[in-house]
Amino acid sequence: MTRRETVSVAMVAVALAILACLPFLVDGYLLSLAVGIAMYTVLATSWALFSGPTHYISLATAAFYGLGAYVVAAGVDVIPYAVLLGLAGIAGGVVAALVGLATLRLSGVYFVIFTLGLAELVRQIVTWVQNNLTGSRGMYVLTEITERMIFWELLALAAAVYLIGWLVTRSRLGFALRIIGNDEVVAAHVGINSAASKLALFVISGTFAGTVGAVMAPRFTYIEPSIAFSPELSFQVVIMALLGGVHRLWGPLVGVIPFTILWEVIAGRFPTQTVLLLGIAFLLIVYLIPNGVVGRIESAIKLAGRSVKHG
Amino acid sequence: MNRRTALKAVIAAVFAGSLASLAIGAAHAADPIRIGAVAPKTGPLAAGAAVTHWPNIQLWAHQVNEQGGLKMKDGTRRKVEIIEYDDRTNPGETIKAVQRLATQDKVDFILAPYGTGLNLAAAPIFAKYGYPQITSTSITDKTAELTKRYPSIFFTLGTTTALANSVAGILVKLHNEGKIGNKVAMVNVADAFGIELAESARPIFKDAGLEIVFDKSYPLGTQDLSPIVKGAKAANPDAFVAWSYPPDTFGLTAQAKIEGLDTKAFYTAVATAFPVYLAKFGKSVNGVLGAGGVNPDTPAMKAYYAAHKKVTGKDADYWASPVMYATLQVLGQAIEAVGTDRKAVTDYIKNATFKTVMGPWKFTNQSIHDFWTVGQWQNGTFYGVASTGLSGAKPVITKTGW
Amino acid sequence: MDILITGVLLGATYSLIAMGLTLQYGVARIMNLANGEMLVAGAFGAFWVFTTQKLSPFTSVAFVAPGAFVLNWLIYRFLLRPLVRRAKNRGMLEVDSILATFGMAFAFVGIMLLVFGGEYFTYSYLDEPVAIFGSPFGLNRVVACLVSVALCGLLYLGLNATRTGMALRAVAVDPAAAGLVAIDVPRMSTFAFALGGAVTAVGGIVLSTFLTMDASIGIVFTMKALIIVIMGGVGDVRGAIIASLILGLAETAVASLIDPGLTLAAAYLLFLLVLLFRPEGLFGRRQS
Amino acid sequence: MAESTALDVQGVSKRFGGLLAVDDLSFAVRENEVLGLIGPNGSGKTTVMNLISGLLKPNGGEIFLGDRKISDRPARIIARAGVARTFQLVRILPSLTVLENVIAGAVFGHKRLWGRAVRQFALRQLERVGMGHAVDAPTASLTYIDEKRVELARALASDPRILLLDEWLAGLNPTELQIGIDLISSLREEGRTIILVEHVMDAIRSLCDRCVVMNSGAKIAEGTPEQTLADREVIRAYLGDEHA
Repeated sequence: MTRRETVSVAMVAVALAILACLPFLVDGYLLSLAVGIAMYTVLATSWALFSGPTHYISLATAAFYGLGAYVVAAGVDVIPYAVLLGLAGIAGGVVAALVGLATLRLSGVYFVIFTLGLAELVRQIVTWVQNNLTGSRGMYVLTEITERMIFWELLALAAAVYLIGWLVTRSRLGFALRIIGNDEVVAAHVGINSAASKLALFVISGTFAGTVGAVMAPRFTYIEPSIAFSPELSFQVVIMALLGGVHRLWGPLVGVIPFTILWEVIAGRFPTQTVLLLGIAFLLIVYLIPNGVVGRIESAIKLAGRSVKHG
Repeated sequence: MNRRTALKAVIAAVFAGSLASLAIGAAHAADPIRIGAVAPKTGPLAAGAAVTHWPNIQLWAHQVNEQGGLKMKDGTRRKVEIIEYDDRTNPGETIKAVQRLATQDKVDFILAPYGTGLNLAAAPIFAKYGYPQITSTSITDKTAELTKRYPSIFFTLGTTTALANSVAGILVKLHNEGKIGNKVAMVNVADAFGIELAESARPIFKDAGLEIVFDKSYPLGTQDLSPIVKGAKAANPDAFVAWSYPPDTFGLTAQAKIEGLDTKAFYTAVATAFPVYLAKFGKSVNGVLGAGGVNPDTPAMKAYYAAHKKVTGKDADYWASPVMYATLQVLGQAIEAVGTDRKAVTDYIKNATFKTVMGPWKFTNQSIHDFWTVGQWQNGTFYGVASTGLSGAKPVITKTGW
Repeated sequence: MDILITGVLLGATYSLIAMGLTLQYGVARIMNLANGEMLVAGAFGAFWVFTTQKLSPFTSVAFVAPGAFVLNWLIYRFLLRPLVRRAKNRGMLEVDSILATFGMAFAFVGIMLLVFGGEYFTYSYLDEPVAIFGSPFGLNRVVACLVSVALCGLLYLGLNATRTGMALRAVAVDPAAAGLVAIDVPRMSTFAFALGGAVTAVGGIVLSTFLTMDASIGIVFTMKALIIVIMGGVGDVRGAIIASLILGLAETAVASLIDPGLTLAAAYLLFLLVLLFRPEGLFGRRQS
Repeated sequence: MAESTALDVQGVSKRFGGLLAVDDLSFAVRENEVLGLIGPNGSGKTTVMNLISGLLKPNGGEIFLGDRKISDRPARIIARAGVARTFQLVRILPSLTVLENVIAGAVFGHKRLWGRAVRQFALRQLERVGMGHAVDAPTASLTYIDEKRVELARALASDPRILLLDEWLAGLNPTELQIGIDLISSLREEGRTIILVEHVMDAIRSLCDRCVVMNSGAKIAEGTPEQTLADREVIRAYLGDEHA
């Protein structure tokens, strides 16, 4: 580890420790806002781990997330919750692996649309199984888990996602993915197994999304397919990550925070025109901040650096 | 200012403004009683909420304020102010909005959200802040467990078992009277609601001596229901029961008409009681059974339907609409009796008897146990034909063709 | 036989949903996620005409089609063309257009809520049975099928027998090369996008005669259309029609023979299989 | 000098739709040999390179690396077996630095280094191709010639047994050309086997032990540069009938 890396790791650890104290300071609405931010941070960051270097836009987040929530709903009365979290992660990872094996050779828009359809396919299969085989009556998740605990779980997941992300960036795998993102032909010609590399990252992001779904399930109390597998979630994750910037590990975070706050302000201020204004705000972001917040920040730094030199 | 700095300024202003508005909220507790409302205005449940949920809030607030407000114990009158949020049919948003209402807007009361899932998602938050949650659109069999867990939640619309029981009861009655055979074709939408009802219904139908000759589910959002209806028809049933959601309730009915699925008992669940159902199918709905029902002949109910039409410009439905309105009456009467102390209001609701459009309401174990379960279109009105202890049920008729 | 006819009717419905997007994506290269909203808007037009003016819903074509054409023209001209210019390659354009049209979808839902309200809108028109080979089918669905056939036929003829159509196809195959042979590519793209929007809106009119809709339901149609367009092969009208028919037949067969609960699962599975074995779509050209 | 066969191409064909780009082509490359693959534009040379490196799969025939069959293996396996290449249209990884571009060659393939070692190794390759001055430069600042050098450094970074150079010398000025030729011969001194696709005749004459001449996908001549370039068939293929 270089000195700079040690410093950043220490800073991240301190930041996490401070955040972990948050539930003692704020409560209620602000806490639930924090839960939202933490959830989207984990989802968007793990999404970007895969999509940033490979440029594959995955809309399958909701599939893994919903699966995780369903694992909890199905097992909450018989299996300890902690085990369920693990199972949900595994379920997300396994489905991601299966899907990845089948689809990672698709490129561009085909992959996008396929993953969008995947969320629907998983949802259809899950409800059909529930309807015809398991026959459980409504999916209730009645636990003693409080919002505070959910926040801490998400924070731990965020720490894990950053740790894994950091390790991946430093590893051969991360380097391989950057090459793949640049030129798959070159990647193959320097000996990279691009399918396996992409698959590894896709599985990581699927595992995280599944676990997040399981963490959030107790918050919903009652799990419905249309809610657990909402395509809106997938889109929001993509948008937040792209808004922030996917080429830095911390990029999605700087997308999630302003986006969530903006969303909240619109929802709070204009309850009857929320959707219209969300759409317009979203369009403004796409048109005015095309390279994401990170891009803005970095070009600002570059600009500042240049003016210092010249000044 | 060049374009880039202008852009930066705009972004900075937006975020500064956002933070400021988050922090300030709206803290002034003025004269009116502030009441929060969270329900879908967009998303899959928005259309249902637009029929059953939002118009009643509008109607009730209008009526209360027209009278000068709620008459408080001390003789003053306080108007009501409604603060609305759209949860986009997303339970995460529902939770956040309820918390926002409780801790940022600091409203006096919060109306229960719309639908079973969203209500249950919000239940822990209502309980945490001690807001009474008088649900009007959630049906669950877990009432006992939920009311024990959440001391301020109230259920009014019924249970899935009761719904399934009543349908069985009606079919058995018609069968015993020799009007129909005992063969039932049952279909359900593969969503939580439909799955739960179908699950409840299977043993109940069986125990009641009904034979299920066709039993299939279909996915939410199926665009062509004709294979379902064809399949049901091929099984040659005496009765057709669909645990359906709004778009497919319309679709199944239309398809049954086309295919000539002419059972003497024809039941579709949610949205059969919607005025638009009658508007769409006209006279041919006569005899169609559906979830809910009302007794529209009471003076209170007549006044309610008239007022609903006058104030909102829309017709109320014949199931959850008046129930929703009744929950608002309960809240209003409780506030008038004990003021805006939420604990007192909750206790009052648990114990008092209320005069509502649905008749007198008295909660036991935080639930209303007398509710309409099955209604039937008879001459342009959706009458309650079965209930769990309410009076005024019309005798059920058999359906004669489309 | 029943399955065949029901499947074809459903397939025709699907082709109405997907035809517009085929043009928009195939020629203008815009993966338009706001496509479903345009369909719903068209359906609203028909609903309005039927309920307030007591006219046949099909008369709404008179204002829905030109309205949608102009609206989509403006959208492409002022909102999407800047993205096309900004994009360095096709991948970037795809990402940008997905994001932008997603935002538009939101905005459209919001506008429709303001204008039409949030309730279900459904009405009965031509929902009487007609017998085909002795089995009853909804007249409105049969009419929809005929409209679909007519529309597809017109489009096919238009694309294959007119100068403009030829230019459109050229742009669909290779925008750069089309530019070299003096085809005004931006103009053709705008035209294709606007035409696609109009076709989608007309599809909405026809569908409204037998489907129940509300302001938020557009995404359902968008998803279906995306699947069909990708399955059929990008920018190929024939492919989209065949894919629609296959989907319609497959869904009907699964619903009738196996389990209606699995229809959508089967549709997605079929889509997956097509993508795996012919990633370029049924009629697509393999990219070199 | 070892006379064993490094690479053996046996009856390989490649078809693109109706076009037969490579038609039943056979040739062998001996260890430590420089083989020139020449022929007019469109004769299928680059396709042959692509078939060897695994970018394309042949429709018929087989390719052996030593005694190992590689024609049914993916490019990454062939790369790991020790085949590296440059591309006719240079493929630089634009979002990586120059050094990272070279490191890429030494991590996943025939050579598998990581950490400090790979940096050192890659630096040496860059110096070798004369790019030691631009280690941390962004690739956007490179000239076309520099890009070619970086690409060669990347190929060298895998320590290849067989190096495929696809018109690597094209576009160099006379001074650069001489440096390039010297560089390639020094690679050969190290014991590498090299296959060149080239149009620069001076380079072919001074570098190649043997040449394979292609026209319309088929081999029309094989032998030393002097022999093949004097061959009537070859002259006809290049210049047309009246010159033959």
